[in-house]
Amino acid sequence: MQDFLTYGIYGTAIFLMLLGVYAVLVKRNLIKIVIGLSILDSGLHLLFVAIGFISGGTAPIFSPMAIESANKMVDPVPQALVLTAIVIGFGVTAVALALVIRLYRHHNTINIDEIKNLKW
Amino acid sequence: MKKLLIFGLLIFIGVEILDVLSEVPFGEDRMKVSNFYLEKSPEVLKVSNVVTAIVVNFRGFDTLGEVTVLFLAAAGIGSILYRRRSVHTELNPKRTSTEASNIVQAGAKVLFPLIILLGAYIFVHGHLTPGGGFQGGAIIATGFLLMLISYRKFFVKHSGVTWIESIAGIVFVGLGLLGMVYGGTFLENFLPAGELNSLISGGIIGIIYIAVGFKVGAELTGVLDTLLNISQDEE
Amino acid sequence: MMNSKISVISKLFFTWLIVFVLWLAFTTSIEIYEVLTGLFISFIISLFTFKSFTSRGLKGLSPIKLIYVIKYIFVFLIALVKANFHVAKIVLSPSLPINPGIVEFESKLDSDFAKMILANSITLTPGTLSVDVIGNRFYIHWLEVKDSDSEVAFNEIAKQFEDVLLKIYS
Amino acid sequence: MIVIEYLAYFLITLGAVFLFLGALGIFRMPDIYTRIQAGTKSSTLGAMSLVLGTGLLGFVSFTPGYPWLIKTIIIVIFVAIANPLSSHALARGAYKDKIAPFTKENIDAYQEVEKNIEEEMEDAK
Amino acid sequence: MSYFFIIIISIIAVGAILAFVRFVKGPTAADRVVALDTISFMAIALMVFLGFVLERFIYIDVSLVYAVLGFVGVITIARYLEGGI
Amino acid sequence: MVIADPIYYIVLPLLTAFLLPLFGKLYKPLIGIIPGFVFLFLAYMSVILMIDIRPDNPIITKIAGWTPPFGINLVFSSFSGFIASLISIMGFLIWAYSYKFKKVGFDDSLKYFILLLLVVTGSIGIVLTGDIFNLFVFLEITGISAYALTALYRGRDGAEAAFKFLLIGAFASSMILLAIILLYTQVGTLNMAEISVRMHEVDLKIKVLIFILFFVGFGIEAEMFPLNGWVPDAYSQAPGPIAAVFAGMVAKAGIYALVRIIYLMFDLEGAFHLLLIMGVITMIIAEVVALRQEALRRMLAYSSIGQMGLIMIAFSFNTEQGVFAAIFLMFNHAIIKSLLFLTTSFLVYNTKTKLISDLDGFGKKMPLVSLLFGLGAFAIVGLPPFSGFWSKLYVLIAAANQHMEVIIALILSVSVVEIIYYFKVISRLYFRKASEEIPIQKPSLNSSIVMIVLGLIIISVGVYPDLITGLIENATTSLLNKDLYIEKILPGLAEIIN
Amino acid sequence: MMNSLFLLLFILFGSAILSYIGHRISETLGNIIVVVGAFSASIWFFVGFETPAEFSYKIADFDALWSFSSYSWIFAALVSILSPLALLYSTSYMKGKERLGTFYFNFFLSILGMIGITMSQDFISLFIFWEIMTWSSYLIVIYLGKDVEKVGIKYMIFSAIGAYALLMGIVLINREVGSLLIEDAFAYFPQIQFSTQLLIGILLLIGFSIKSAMMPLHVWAPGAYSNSPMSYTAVFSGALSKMGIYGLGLVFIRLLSSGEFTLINEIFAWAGAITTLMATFYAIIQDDAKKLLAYSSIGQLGYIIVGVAIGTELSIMAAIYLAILHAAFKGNLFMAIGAVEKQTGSTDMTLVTGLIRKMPLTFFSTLVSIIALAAVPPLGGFVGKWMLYQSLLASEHFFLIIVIFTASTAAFLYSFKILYSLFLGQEEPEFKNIKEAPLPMLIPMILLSLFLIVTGTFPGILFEPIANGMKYLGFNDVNWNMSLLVNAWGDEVNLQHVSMYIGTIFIVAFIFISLKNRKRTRYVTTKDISTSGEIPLPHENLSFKLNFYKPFERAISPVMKKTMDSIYDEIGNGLNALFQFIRYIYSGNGQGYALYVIIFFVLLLLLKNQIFGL
Ligand code: NA
Ligand code: NA
Repeated sequence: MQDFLTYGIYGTAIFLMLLGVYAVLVKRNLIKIVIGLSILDSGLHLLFVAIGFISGGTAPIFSPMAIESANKMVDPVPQALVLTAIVIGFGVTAVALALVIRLYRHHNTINIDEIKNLKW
Repeated sequence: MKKLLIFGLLIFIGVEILDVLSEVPFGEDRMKVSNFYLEKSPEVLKVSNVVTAIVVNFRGFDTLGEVTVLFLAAAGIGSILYRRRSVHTELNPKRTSTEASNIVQAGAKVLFPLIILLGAYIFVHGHLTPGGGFQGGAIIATGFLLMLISYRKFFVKHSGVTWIESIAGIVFVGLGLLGMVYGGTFLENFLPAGELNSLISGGIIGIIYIAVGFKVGAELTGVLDTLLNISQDEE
Repeated sequence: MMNSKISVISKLFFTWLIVFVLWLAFTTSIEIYEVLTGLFISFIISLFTFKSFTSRGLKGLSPIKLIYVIKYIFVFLIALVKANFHVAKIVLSPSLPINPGIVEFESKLDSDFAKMILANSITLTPGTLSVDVIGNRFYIHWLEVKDSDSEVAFNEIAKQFEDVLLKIYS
Repeated sequence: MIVIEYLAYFLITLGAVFLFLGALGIFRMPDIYTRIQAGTKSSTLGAMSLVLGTGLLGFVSFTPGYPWLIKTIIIVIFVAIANPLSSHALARGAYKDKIAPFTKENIDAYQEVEKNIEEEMEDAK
Repeated sequence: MSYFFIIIISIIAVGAILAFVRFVKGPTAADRVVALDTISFMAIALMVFLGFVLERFIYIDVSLVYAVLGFVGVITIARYLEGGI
Repeated sequence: MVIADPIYYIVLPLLTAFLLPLFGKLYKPLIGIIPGFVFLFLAYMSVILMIDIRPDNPIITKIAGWTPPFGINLVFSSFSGFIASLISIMGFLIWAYSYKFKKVGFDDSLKYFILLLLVVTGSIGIVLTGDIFNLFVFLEITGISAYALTALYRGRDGAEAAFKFLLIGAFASSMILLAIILLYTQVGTLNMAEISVRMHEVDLKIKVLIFILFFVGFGIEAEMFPLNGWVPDAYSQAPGPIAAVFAGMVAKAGIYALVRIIYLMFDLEGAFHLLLIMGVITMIIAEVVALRQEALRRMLAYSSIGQMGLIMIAFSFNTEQGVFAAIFLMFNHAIIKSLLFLTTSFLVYNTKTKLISDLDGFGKKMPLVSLLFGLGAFAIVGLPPFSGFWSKLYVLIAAANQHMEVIIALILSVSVVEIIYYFKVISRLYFRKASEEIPIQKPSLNSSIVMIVLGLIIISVGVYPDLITGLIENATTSLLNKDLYIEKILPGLAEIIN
Repeated sequence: MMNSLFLLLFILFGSAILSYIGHRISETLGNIIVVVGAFSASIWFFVGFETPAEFSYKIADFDALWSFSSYSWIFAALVSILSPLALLYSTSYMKGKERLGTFYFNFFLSILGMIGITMSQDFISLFIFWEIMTWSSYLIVIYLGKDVEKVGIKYMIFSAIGAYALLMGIVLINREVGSLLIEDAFAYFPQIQFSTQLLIGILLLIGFSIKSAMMPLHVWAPGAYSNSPMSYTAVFSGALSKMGIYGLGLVFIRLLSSGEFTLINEIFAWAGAITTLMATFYAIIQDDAKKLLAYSSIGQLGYIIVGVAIGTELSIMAAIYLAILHAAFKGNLFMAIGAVEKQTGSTDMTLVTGLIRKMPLTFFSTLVSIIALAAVPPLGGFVGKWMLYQSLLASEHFFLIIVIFTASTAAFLYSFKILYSLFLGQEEPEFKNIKEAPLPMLIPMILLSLFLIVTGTFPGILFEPIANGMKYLGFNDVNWNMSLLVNAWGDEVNLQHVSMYIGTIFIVAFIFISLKNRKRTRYVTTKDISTSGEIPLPHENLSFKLNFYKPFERAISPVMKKTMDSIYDEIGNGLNALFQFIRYIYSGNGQGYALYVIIFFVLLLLLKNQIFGL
C-alpha cells in the first residue's frame, strides 16, 4: 500500500510534469506551449504538496470546532511554499499569454515554427 | 523521429526522478523547522491557520516577493500589450452576436456580489480558516472575470485598480517597516497577538493578509481585464 | 426624480442586507468583531454592485412574495425529483429511449431575473435544457420531444413555473 | 433527531447514486446536448443532495451543529443557481461552436436563429 | 460509519471513472468540459463529506471555493466556444 | 531602525515600485525622478556598508523577528555585499543613463521604471538572501521583469525574444523548484546555512540529482551552454540599458546563485569539474559564434556569454586565486559590458540596420560614443592598461597554479578570437568612410556622463587595480570560508540542529 | 621629486595627450607640441638622468621594477634616437591629413610602450607596455583605412597570438618562480623542471619572434609596414620590431642558457635564415617601394634573429650591431620613400622615376642607406655582416652561411632596383615640377645618413654600449678595442681598415662609371616610341622596369607559389566555415533551445556516475 501510494502519487506528479514538458517541446501552437508550462507547474505543485503529507494528518489549522494537536497535522511549509509557487506560476503564465498575443499581432500566426526572425 | 527522441528523453528523466523519489516514501513525517511553526503559530502568534502564519509571518518575506510577482505580471502585461483607445467606445460589429445570453448575464449580476463576498470572507479569515489573501483575491478576480466575460461592455477602471494595488502594497511594506521601528526587524509582529481563533488575532498578520487580498484581487482583475480586452481588439 | 432617489437607497439597502445575511451565514458567528466587519464589508460590496444586483430593491421583501417564493421552491423541488427519476430510467435502460430536439416558446415574463429563474428551473428539471433566450423566446433542448408546437412545449415545460413567477414578479 | 440522521443518510446515498447516474449519462448519451441534459444536471442534483445530507449529519453529530447546516445550504443554493447557468452557457456555446444536436425527427427551432445571426454578420462585413 | 463511507466513495469513484472516459474520448471540447464539470461536482460533494468524516468543518469553505471556481471556469470555456472571448 | 540596513535593498525599490503609479498620477515627471533617488540612496548605502564589512563580520538581517533557520534572513557578507553593491551602483548608473529615455514606439516610462526597479531588486535579492526558496522567489521576480523588459519595444522582435527567454526560464524555475522540493524532503529546512550543515546526511544519489537540477536551473540564468539560447535574442531586442542590466546584473545574479550552491551548499568535488568543463565549452562556443555575427548587439551578447564562461572557469578552480579572479571578472564584466551596451545603444540607434557593416565612419559622427566603445572593447579583450587586463591575468595565474596549461591556452586562443571581432568593429568605426550622411541622434548629457563615468572606472582600475583588489580579496575570503558563514548565521548551531 | 624614469614616461604620455589636444585646436600647434615633446623626451633620456635610476612599486600584489639594464639601454637609445627624428619628419609628411591628433596620440603611446618595455625589469610591466605598444601601433596601421580588414586584422591576430604566448609564458614563470621580476626568473629558471622550461622558453620565443616578423609568423608585416604612414613605419620597422629582438636576446641568452636547448637555437637560427632568404626574394619581385622595403625589413630582421639564436658572443654582438644599423638605415629608407611618396604621390617603382635631379638630398640618403643595407663597405652594414659570418664560421654553421650569403647577394638586387627605379633612369614629364622634400623631412634623413656614415667609418663608436649590454647578458669580458676584433682563426683584423680599403675601391669605381656614362646618357620618356622597334599602343608604359627581374621571378616562382599567406588564409577559411557551422547551434527556435535544456539535463544524468563518482 505504501509503495503503491509512493509510486502512484509521485508518478502522477512526474507524469504531469513530463506531459507539460512534452507539450512545450512538441506542440507548435504557442497557446498549447503555454498550457504545457502550466501543466508542468501543476505537476510540480502536486509533488510539493504530496511530500508534505503525513499519513493520518489533517490541515494545519487549529480551528475552534476541533482543536487539533500539532502532531496530527501535515507539514504546513510545503503548503505555504506551493501557494507562492502557484502565484508565481500564474504570473509567468499571464506574461506568456500576453507575449503570445503580441506575437500573434506581429506575425499573424501562433505557430512557433513561423516565428523565427531572430537566429544565429 | 524527433517526437520519439523527446519521448525517450522524458521517459528517462521520469524514471530517474522516480527512482530518487522512491527513497522519499509518501506520507512520512519529515518535519524539522515545521515543528517549530506548528508550535509557535498558535502559541506566540495566536494564528490558528499555520499555513497563514508561515505565509505572512515566518516566511512573510517570500510573500512580499510573491505580491511583487503579481504586481510585476500586471505591469509586464501592461507594457507588453499596449491598449488601443477605441476598445470601449466602439464594439466590433462582427462580435455583437457573441454577447453572452441574457440568462448568463442575469445570473452573473446576482452571483457577482456573492462571489466578491466569498473572496472577502476568505481573506478576512485568512488566519483562521483555509485560504487567505491570495485565495480571497483570486476569488474576487474570479467574480470580475464572470462579469467581464458576461458583459462585453463591463470594464474595470484601471485607475481604481492602480490605487488599490498601490495602497495595499504600501500597507504591506509600511507595516513591515513599522515592524522595524517597533520590533527591530522588518515585518516583525508588533501588534498584540490577541486570542487564538478570534477574528482580531495574529497582530499584523490579519491586516497584511487583507492588504494582500485587496492587492491580489486588484492585480488579477487588472490582468484579466487587459488580456480580455486586448484580445477583443484585433489588428 | 424622488422615486428614483428612493429606489437607489432601497436597492442599496436590499443588497446590503442580502450580502450581510450571507456574511453571517459564511461566518456562522455573531461575535461582535465579525458582525461589524461583516457590516462594513457588505456595505462596501453593495456600494459597487447594488445597481446591477437588484432592480426592485427592498420591494422584493414583501411577505406575500416571500410566500410565493416558498411555493415556487416546492413546485420546483417536486418537478425536480419527479423528472430526475424519469431520467434515471432513461439512462439505465439499455435502449436509451430518447427523441431529442430543440423547441421554442414564448414567455410572458419581462424581468431578466425572472427569465433566468425560469430558464434555470427548466434546465434543472431533467429532460429539458435552456439553450438560449432571445427577448421573450425560449429555446429549449428537450430530451423527449412530444410535440414541436410551441404551445404544447410551453405547457409541458414551463407553465407550472411561470405561473408562480408571474405572481412574484408582478 | 434520529429521523434527521436517517434522512441524512438517505440524502447522502441518493446523492452518490445520482452522481453516479450523471456520470453514466455523460458516458452513454449520444451528443453533447443530451450529455449535458442527463449528465451534469443529475450530478448537480447528486452533489446537492450529498452536501445537504452531510450538512444534516453534521447538524446532529456536532455541537454546535448549526454551522454545518448553514454552510452546506449555502453550497446547495450556490450550486442550484450556478449549475443550470453553466449548463445553459455550455449548451449555447456548443451550438455556436457549430456542434449540431443529435435529433431523430430533425426538430431544431434554434437553427433559424443562428442562420439569421450569421447573415447579419455577413452584412456587417 | 467507515463502511458507509467506503461505499459512498466507491459509487462515486466508479462514476468518476466513467466521466473520465468521456473526458478522454471527447470528441468535442464541450464534451470534455461536461465530463470535467461532473468530476468537479463529485469532488465538491466528497470534500464536504470528507470534512464530516475527518471532523474538519473548515473543509466546507474549500468546497465552496472550488464550486465557484468550477462554475466560472465552465462559463468562461462556454463563452470561448461561442466566440465571446 | 537604522539608516543602513540590507533590508532596504529589497524593501525600498519594492515600495517605490508600488508607489510609482500614484506618483505618476500626482506629477508625471516624478516617475523618472523618484527611482533615481532610491537608486542613489542604495548606492550610497552600499558604500557605507562596504566600508565596515570584513569577512568575519557579515551583517545578518533577520526578518519578522525570527532567527534563522526559522525566519528568512539576508546575509550581507563581503562577497554578497560586494555583488549587491555592484548591482545597486550599476542600477543607479543605468537609471541616470536612461531617466529621460524616450524613443519612438516607447512612451510608457512608468512601466519601464517599475520593471527596472524590480529587476534590480530581484537580482539583489538573489544575492543577499540566505534562504533557498526565497532565492527562487527573487529569481522569478528577476525573470519576469526581464521577460517584460525584453519585449518592451514595440517595433522590434522583442516578443519573440521574450517568449524564448520565458520558455527556457520557465524550465529553469521548474528545475530549481523541483530541486528545492527534493532538498526539503531530505533536510527539512530551507535555510542555506542549515542545508549546508545537513548536506552530509543526504544520500549521495539524491544529492547528485538535486545538484544537477540546481546546476541546470541556475545555469540558464548564468548563460551556460547549451542553456543560453535566450541570451543573444534577449540582449539584442531589449532596450540598450536593459541589455546592460542583463549583462551586469541578471547574469551576475545567476552565476552568483550557481556559485553559492556549489561552494556553500554542496560538498561535491565533481561539481567543480563539471563547472570547469561547462565553462570551457560555453566560452569557446560563444566567442566563436560571436566572431560570425553581423549585428553588433548579438555580437556583444555572445561575447557576454563567453565572459560568463570564463567566470565559470575561474570559479571552478576552487582556489583562492581562482575565486579572486572570478569575482574580479564579474566586476569587470559588469562595468565594461554595460559600457559597451550603453554606447552600442546609440551607435545602433543611428544605423537603422543594427549591422556592424553599417558603422563605417561613426568615429567621426559620434566621437565620444565611439571612443568609449573602443575603450570598452580594449578593456573587455583584456588589453592593458584597462581593467579587463587584470582579471584576465588573474584567471591565467589561477589556472597556471592549478597546472592547467591547456585551459590557459584555450582561454588565450579564445581571447584572440575576441580581439578579432572587437577590432573589426573598431576599425569600422574609425578607419572607414561613412557611406552616406544620415542625421545623428547625439547622446544626451546624462547618458554621456554615465558612459564617461564607466570609462573612467575602467581606466582607473586598469591603471591602479589596488582600488578594487582589497574588496575582492575580502569577498574571496568570505566565499571560501564556509564555516564562518554558517557560524555567523546559526550561532548556536548544535543547540538548534539537535 | 618625481622619479626620472617615471618622468620620462610622463613626458611621453603628456606629449600624447597634449598633441591630441593641440591637433584638435590647430595643426601647427599640434606639430609644435609633437616636436617639442619628442625631443624633450629624447633629451631627457640621454642627458636627464643617471642610468642606474630605479623605480620599484607594487601593482595588484606584483612586485614591479623599472630600470634600464645596460642591455635594454641600447634598445631604449635606439628608440630615443629614431623616434624624435621620425616625429619631426612626420610633422611635414602628415601635413593636412585627418585626425592627426589620434595619430600622434598613438605614435607617442607606442613610443611610450617601447621605452616602457626596455625599462621593465619585471614581466608584468613588460607585458603591459608590450600591449600598449601593440595596440597603439595597430591603430596606426589601420589609420589610413587601407585594406583594414586584411592588413589590420592580420596584424592584430598575430600580435595577439604573440602577446598571449608571452602572457602564458609569464604566468607559468610566475607559478614556477613565484615572482615576476626578470632577475628572479633568470636566477630560478634553471631549477625548474625541464619540460616546463622548454614550454616557457618556446612560448616567450614565439611571443618575441612574432614582433620581429620571423617566418612563418611574418605574414602580418609586409602589409602593416607598407600600410602605415611612412613616418611611423620608420619607427615601426626601425625600432618597434627590435623589441622582439630585445626579448629574444633575453630569452636565448639568459633563460635558455643551460645548454640543453641547442635544438631550439638551431631551429630559430634556421628560421631566421630562411626568413632572410625568402623575404629577400619577395622584396625583389615587388613593384611598390614600400612593399619592397617592408620585405627587406623582414629579411634584415632575419639576420639579426640568426645572430641572436646562435647565441655566441660574437653573434650576439653582430645581432645588436645590425639591429642598431638596421634601425638607422631602414628608418632612413622609409623616410626617403615617404618623401618620394609625399612629393610624387606614388611609390610605385614602375611609375616614379628619374628623381635624382629633383630630389638630390633624398637620393643621397637613400644611397647611403642602401649601401649600409647591402653591406657594402665602408658603411656599417659590412661590419655587422662580417661579424655575423665570423660567428657562424666559428660555431661551424656552414650551411647557414651559404643561405645567408645567398640572401645577402640577392639583397643587392632589390637595393639596386629601388635606387635605379626611383632616382635614376628616364625622367617623366609628369614629374617635371617635383621639388625636393621639405626641410622637416630632410633634416632627419640627413642626420640618419650622417649617423650611418660616422658609424660605418668608426664602428667602434657602437661597440662600447654594445659591450656594456653584453655584460648584462653574461658575456663579461668582450674582447674589443675600438676597431679591432678577433676573427675565427685568431687573427686580429682591423675592421676599420678593411672597411675603408674596400670602401675606397667602391667609391672610386662608382665615380669612374658615373663620369664615363655621363655623356652617353640620353633622356627619353617611358612613352617614347623611339626606344623600341615595335609599334606601341598609345600610353603604354614601355619602361623596362615593368619586368625588372622577370627572369628571376620566373626562376623562383615554384617556391613562391604556395605562400605562407595562402596557407594562413586556408586555415582562416576553414576555421570560419567551422565557426559558421557552430553558429547554427543557435537555431532561433525557442523549442529547440528548450530541448537543449532537456538534453543537457539528460546528459548530466547519464554522466553523473563519471562526474560525481557515485
Ligand atoms: Na506565500
Ligand atoms: Na491561508
